[in-house]
Amino acid sequence: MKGNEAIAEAAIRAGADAYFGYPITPQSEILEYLMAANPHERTGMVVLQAESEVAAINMVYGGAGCGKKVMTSSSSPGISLKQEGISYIAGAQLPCLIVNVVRGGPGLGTIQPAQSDYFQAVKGGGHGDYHLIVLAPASVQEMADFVELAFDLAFKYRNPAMILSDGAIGQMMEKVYLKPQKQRSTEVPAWATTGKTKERERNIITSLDLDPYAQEQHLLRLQEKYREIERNEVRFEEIMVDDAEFLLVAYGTSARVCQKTLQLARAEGIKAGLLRPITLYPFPYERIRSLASHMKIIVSVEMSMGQMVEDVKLAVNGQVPVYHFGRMGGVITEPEEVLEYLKTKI
Amino acid sequence: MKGNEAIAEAAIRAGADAYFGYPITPQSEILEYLMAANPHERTGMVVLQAESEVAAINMVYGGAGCGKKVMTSSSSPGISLKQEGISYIAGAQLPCLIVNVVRGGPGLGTIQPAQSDYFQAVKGGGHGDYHLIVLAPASVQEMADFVELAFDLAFKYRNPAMILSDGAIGQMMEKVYLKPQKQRSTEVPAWATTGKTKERERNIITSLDLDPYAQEQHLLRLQEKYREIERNEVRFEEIMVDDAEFLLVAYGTSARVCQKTLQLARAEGIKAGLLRPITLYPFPYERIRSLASHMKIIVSVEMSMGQMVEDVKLAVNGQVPVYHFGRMGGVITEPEEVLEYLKTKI
Amino acid sequence: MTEEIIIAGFGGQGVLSMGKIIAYSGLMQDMEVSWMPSYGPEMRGGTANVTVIISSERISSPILRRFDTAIILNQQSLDKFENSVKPGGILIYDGNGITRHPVRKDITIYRIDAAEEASRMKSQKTFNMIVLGGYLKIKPLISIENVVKGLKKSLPERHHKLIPENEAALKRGMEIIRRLN
Amino acid sequence: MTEEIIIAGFGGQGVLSMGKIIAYSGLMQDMEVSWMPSYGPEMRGGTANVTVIISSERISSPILRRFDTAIILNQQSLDKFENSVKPGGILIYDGNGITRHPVRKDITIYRIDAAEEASRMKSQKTFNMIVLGGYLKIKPLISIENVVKGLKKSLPERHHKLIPENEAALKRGMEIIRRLN
Amino acid sequence: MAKVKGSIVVDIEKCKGCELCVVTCPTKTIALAAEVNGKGYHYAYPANPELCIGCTNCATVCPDGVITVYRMKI
Amino acid sequence: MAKVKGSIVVDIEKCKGCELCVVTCPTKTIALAAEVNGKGYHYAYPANPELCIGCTNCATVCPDGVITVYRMKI
Amino acid sequence: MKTAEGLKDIIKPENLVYRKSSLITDKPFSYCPGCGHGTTHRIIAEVIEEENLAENTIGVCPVGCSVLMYDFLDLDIQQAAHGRAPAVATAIKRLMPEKFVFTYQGDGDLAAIGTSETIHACNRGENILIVFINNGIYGMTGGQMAPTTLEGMKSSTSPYGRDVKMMGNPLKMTELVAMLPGTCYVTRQSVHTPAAVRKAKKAIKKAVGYQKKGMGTCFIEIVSNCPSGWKMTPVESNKWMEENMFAYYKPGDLKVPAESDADAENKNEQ
Amino acid sequence: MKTAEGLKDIIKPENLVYRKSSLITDKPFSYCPGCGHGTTHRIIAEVIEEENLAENTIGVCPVGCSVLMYDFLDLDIQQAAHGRAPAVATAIKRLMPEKFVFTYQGDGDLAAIGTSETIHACNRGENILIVFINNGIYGMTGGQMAPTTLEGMKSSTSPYGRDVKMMGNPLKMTELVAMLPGTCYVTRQSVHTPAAVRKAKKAIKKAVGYQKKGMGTCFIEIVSNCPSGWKMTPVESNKWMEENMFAYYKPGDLKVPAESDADAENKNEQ
Ligand SMILES: Cc1ncc(C[n+]2csc(CCOP(=O)(O)OP(=O)(O)O)c2C)c(N)n1
Ligand SMILES: Cc1ncc(C[n+]2csc(CCOP(=O)(O)OP(=O)(O)O)c2C)c(N)n1
Ligand code: SF4
Ligand code: SF4
Ligand code: SF4
Ligand code: SF4
Ligand code: SF4
Ligand code: SF4
Ligand SMILES: [Mg+2]
Ligand SMILES: [Mg+2]
Repeated sequence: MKGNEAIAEAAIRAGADAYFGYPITPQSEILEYLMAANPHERTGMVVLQAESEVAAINMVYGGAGCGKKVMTSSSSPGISLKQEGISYIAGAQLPCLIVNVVRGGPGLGTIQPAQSDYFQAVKGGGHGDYHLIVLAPASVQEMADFVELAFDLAFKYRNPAMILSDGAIGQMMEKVYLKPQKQRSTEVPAWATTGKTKERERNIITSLDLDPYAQEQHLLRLQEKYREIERNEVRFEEIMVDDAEFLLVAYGTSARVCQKTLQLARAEGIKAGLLRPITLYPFPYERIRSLASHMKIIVSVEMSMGQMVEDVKLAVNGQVPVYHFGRMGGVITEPEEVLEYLKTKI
Repeated sequence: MKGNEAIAEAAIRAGADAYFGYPITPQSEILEYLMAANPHERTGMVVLQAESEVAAINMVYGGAGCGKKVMTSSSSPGISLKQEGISYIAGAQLPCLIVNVVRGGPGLGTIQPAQSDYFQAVKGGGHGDYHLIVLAPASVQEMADFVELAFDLAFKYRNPAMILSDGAIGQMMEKVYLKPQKQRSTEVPAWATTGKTKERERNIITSLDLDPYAQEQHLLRLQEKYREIERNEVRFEEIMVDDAEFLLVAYGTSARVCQKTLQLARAEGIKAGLLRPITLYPFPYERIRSLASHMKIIVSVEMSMGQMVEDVKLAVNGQVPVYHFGRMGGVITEPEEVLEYLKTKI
Repeated sequence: MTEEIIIAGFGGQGVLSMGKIIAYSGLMQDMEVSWMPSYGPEMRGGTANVTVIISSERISSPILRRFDTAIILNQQSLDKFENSVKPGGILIYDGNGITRHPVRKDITIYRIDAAEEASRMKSQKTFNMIVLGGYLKIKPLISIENVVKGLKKSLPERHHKLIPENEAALKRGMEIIRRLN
Repeated sequence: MTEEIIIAGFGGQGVLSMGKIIAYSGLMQDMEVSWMPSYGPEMRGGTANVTVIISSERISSPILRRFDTAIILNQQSLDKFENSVKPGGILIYDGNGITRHPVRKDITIYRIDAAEEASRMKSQKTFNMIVLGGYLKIKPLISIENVVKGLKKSLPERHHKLIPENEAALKRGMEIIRRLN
Repeated sequence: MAKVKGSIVVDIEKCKGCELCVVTCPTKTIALAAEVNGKGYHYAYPANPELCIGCTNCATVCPDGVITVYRMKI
Repeated sequence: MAKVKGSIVVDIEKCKGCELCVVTCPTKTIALAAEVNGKGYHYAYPANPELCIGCTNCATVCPDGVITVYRMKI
Repeated sequence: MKTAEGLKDIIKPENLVYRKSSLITDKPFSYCPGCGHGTTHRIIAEVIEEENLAENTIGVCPVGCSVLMYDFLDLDIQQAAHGRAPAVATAIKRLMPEKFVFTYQGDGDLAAIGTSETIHACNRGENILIVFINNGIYGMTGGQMAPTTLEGMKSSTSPYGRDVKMMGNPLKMTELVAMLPGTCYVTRQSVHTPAAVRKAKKAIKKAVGYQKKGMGTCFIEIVSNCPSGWKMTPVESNKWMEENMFAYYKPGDLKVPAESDADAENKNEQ
Repeated sequence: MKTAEGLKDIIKPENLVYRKSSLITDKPFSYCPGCGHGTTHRIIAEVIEEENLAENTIGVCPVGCSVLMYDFLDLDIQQAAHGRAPAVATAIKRLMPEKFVFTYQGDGDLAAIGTSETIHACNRGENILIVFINNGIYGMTGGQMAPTTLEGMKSSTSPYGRDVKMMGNPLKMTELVAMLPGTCYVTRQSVHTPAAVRKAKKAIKKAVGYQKKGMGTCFIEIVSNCPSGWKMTPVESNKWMEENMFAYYKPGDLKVPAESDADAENKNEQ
């Protein structure tokens, strides 16, 4: 099963209520799979091809506001168009899932895989102070698994979650175990707009506060939520770090590549280890900080000009040198190249 | 003259060829001023109210592609909508000016001033690896001055430039000296699409390279350009840093506030100094790095949850503690609060 | 010399334009000025206020917590800003519609019944000029001539005929302002 | 055991689906698999290639620079991938339209004229199955039964009737492949 | 034909003095007050209450919904 | 009425064998070749060149613009 | 204030003939004096109350003067991004088809930035009601030109009057939308006179019925005023609207369902 | 290959009656065999060459199969973001009113994501030519449903056929655009037969003339095929197009300038 298809099937099985999206390579299979799988008959899930990415993300807003499990997916240019909507969703504290199957940018760029949307996903894509919960799958299995995880986290914190994947994992096929079908939830969150009954006050979904002091209070509550997420939800994987002298930090496709690099390096007696952030937000600052003291150098490997490397540096805070290595523009970094680079820095 | 009006008048005088924009508070005065000033008669400048921010930024793309001095302006939610277009402009290496008169976000937020779009402007608003040249005015005078500067830098590097202001400076009125009217340029850049003459190859404006290796080459050229900008164009202002033990780092409105804080602090014998980044990209990493060694602590003061503070930390790289202070959501930080905060950290 | 002023009232009272005139007049007198409005939907109907700074030096922050002078035009603003006047500063207010009067002892309080006076003069629009006149009587930082110059600068050409009327209002304001403590 | 394969040709030759069948067959044999296509507009008309990995262990990178086996279906791909075969690896190619033949000495080279054979068998669509048969003859990593299972999995129900024809093609491929060095 | 008599109640503090009710009243029952309400608006009130026929026109056009109308056959 | 004779030249390597010229030719001059070109397409060629009247129909519908047409009165 | 004797007798619950809907909250409308937004809010609330739909209604308000609609109507409401209300409503209705879903949008919102969302929701025939307040101006942001601003009309971004050569023609979105097979009921109304208000209310009521039957998109334009943006008194603004707006935006039905019992005479009348 | 004797005599420069335009580059079109994009490119190039406009033309290509148009036409060309070509062209034309400016857009580009830009450019009456290739599908991305996909038509996102109840009606953008006062010439053409190609070319020529006179927006829809997306041979696809697409998207002029000498019979003929 392709990574994109795994997302689609996992969404149906996770009991998603709706998908709204617009075609774009390399992730059109998500919508295509959903349309063919006819989830409306299987679970009642709504699948709609929107007229644009802007419409799609605002449909997500509407559906999420009703307390439903709603998702969209796109690739880089389409995700840029969604930024206003994403900021609204974050501001209105709505849970939802946004999938970005990243391709090379800027602009129309290329349709080949890249990791150059890290900043957009993790720092400020849209305007204002907010965070998405960002999960970075490194296998088709994780593409599937993270759908449910993302929904769970999104609802737990009333916060949009993003799966930040890339064209490689989206297009790749591997073995995947899918969970059994879950019932769509009939629970209605207390804040959802489902029609005001006499038993409760009216529910309002908004991100507006004309009074700056009220808005500041809202932001302070948001901030508190983010601190909580940062305390509770950091996820990462470590490979051969125990005796490592050289730490690679990489996520997604690059992490797969680096795993191979570890084998090559170890074969040459180079003690390399890998830390793979699974959550890009919240980022495993603490763990990297404490690992850094045992390392000689740290290399952030990303298919970009160097974005996550800033977070790695913030974590390391000057303890040891931090470098960036990676190919760009849709070129997938090869394991050998990483090793060669590493050797130049040793 | 209001800050917004200063931008508009300065644009006419700088010989801008066109403005495309869509109304949004707190910057609608830019378009309103231009419409009333009738620059079409004064200089032939085109001013058009677009049907949306998305249309406006793509008009900028079209006009910039013809080698013209073209600009747009908006405020936070509108700037989010422009992200795809901005990424295209960066990818196609077109010079232009984008003004963001920031208001509090996320979402619809508030119309009051904020500095919470720093990440969006400086890291990754749109998709892909790119940078805007980002100028942060701290006075109405600079609102005017930076228009021409931004155009000059944009054309020098074939790169979009942004003026990152906020509602306070946009709405504020102060004394401003305007330069005399400049002629609109009749020079046609060699790369501009103005009709293919027999003397040259056809010109193409695009950000597409389906071949990832070609795209990577393109990105390497971009990267080289960014390194050059980082070498040449860092701008900042220093106030009372020579004998300072406590460094405030702040831009725009916050920098004004901090200037007052300095007075209050010095009056109490606290040796505070201020570094005001004028270019947020390229950021004055080097200067802050070298100043850091003389400081006891550094406080980044921003009207946000803390965004520029990450760049300050990257600059300081662990030498001394770095803190963030600032109000949010449209509340303007007050000079006294900054001092009070500073005292808690001393 | 630095004078930091807040003018507060509600939309339609000419709060912002009074501030603008002070700022322009300051400019005419070759001073540094800053005019920073509260803006937004409040402009229609709700409260409105503006911070004006006139100074012989470069102005740092346009945003202030404490003011040398507060010019207050309705109850809500009085409640909000009375405590923002620096000790030793002054507070000027229009008594129209005020039920809870200012109480501070460490500042000088003036009252000017400009609304009343304006309706007596049958020129509602000069209300804010009367207040301004009162202020200039107390703090003669700017000469009347420069105010007139500032007026000319801030009013569109076609309204210049109104300037004499405004000048009269200024002078009237100087007459009717009275100290309360 | 890990087998890293590149299959390359041009769009329409069934490159991606051959890779898919190998992957599915590997799954049937309870192995870890990875299938990573080049994708995009090249899929229409241009070149197409796919990297398939079958392994008894967890697969790290799906992206490879060197391969155990290259299955090459046109000249362009031969030029591009001949040097990517690991020393000691194998290269299988269809001779149809090839003018510059492979030259490496440190790998084993096989030729299979599957295109010719397919048109002789009057079933163009089984072209890629003939090639696959040849490959499995050389590297019998997967049993024919599991390939058939894989086929069933990757083909839509309504095409299952074509399976016997494909099986025949597989077997024919096993017969006609020949070693060149 | 039975005669009808009407009466209106204006929520004076919420009235914005837009005058739409005044111009729409067929019997000229309503006028704007010389005084202003707390918001500063010259509010509407039944200046000639005896003329009211309870037709609800005023309440129907009132943007702020501040008029309540009663009617009685007499 | 003067007779006209035509002739076409097909840029075989660029032809994609779409057959649109074949079906549009009023004189059945064109056919697809049994062989393929470098791209693998069965290219178009004037199978019955003597029939061509130079009407340009084939060139007009050819999406790839690979047909050049000549015509002569005889 | 004079109060004629005997009036107290009239003011009794049993004589009540008009009182604002209980679905209107106590918060005073933030609209300027005389603004049609208030009147339109009122009749929407009345219809929902009369149809007993409050528990089953989700409203979507736009960015525009009516952005705070959720403060004034005692209903579950979502505030949509500028122009996107039809997309938001699409999702709500598709996920909860049994609910009554409506959007409330200004002309800048619906006919400028939201053009695409409007056209496509109508084209898909989403079972929603779109209430479109056309006041020919951007009210909220201070009176800028809207797509619907009339030729020659002044606004803060057309200070010398709209020049159609440079700024385009006033856009008749309602006419466009009426052409789409997805819409079942398209009408243009106003709320400036008692008769107009009553008709507009009837139109909303019809739309509720059509939505119940799942007949497609209902689209109700309310040609309205903006005394502040037009710089007129409320009374003047209504007069100006009748004389100028109605000439271009002709009130009346543009499309009624074939099988409906909608009054045929209604068509293009005023 | 047989070559009749005497043909060599014919193949002489003086007998040349058709050769592709010199504005077509040597790079082979990236389009699939039989695709109408190629034919349309060809006639655009021919008109520009015949009108001697190459030095004064700026083209805007979309995101869609024709994204690489700049590789095939020897003209100055800008590649616009998906759907935004009309906005891009608006700026180009306003800044260089003396140039000939055209956009070239697919149905996904123009009628889905670009709806708003299309409507508003036409409404402003921008003096540009919009060439709209309606093949009822998203060709480039692999055959997804477009707004113009016919009822019941299969695509990768309507694998069971377009269900208008769920997915909306095929959208007639050209009819919408014809209603806007900003457009001066709106026509629907095709390029599948020699006669159609010649007519389509004439339409483009007319548009060039109207643009020179500054008469407003010209909008030319080309109903076209997508053999790959439709999963048909080119010949089958043209037949299917004639039988199915033309029934819904009726070829002919929808709007011609009053003062033009456009052939009146042209209207809705074919
Ligand atoms: C993306 C975005 N662009 C612009 C704005 C600013 N804005 C707020 S309301 C508005 C227009 C309001 O006009 P209209 O829709 O006609 O509503 P009205 O106020 O007239 O009822 C605009 C442009 C915004 N909030 N968001
Ligand atoms: C913002 C954005 N969304 C989506 C895409 C993906 N995309 C590329 S082309 C296309 C549609 C192409 O269809 P059409 O416009 O009909 O052109 P055709 O290929 O059929 O000629 C889409 C959705 C994109 N590149 N950018
Ligand atoms: S109910 Fe009728 S008669 Fe009575 S005040 Fe209102 S409009 Fe006038
Ligand atoms: S219509 Fe309503 S708000 Fe207006 S004056 Fe009459 S009562 Fe007051
Ligand atoms: S020119 Fe006419 S007759 Fe000759 S081959 Fe072409 S279509 Fe046939
Ligand atoms: S129409 Fe052109 S491309 Fe198609 S077969 Fe004929 S010559 Fe070849
Ligand atoms: S600005 Fe205009 S539309 Fe907005 S509330 Fe005031 S009158 Fe109504
Ligand atoms: S996919 Fe369709 S539209 Fe695109 S080139 Fe191929 S046939 Fe033409
Ligand atoms: Mg409006
Ligand atoms: Mg298409």
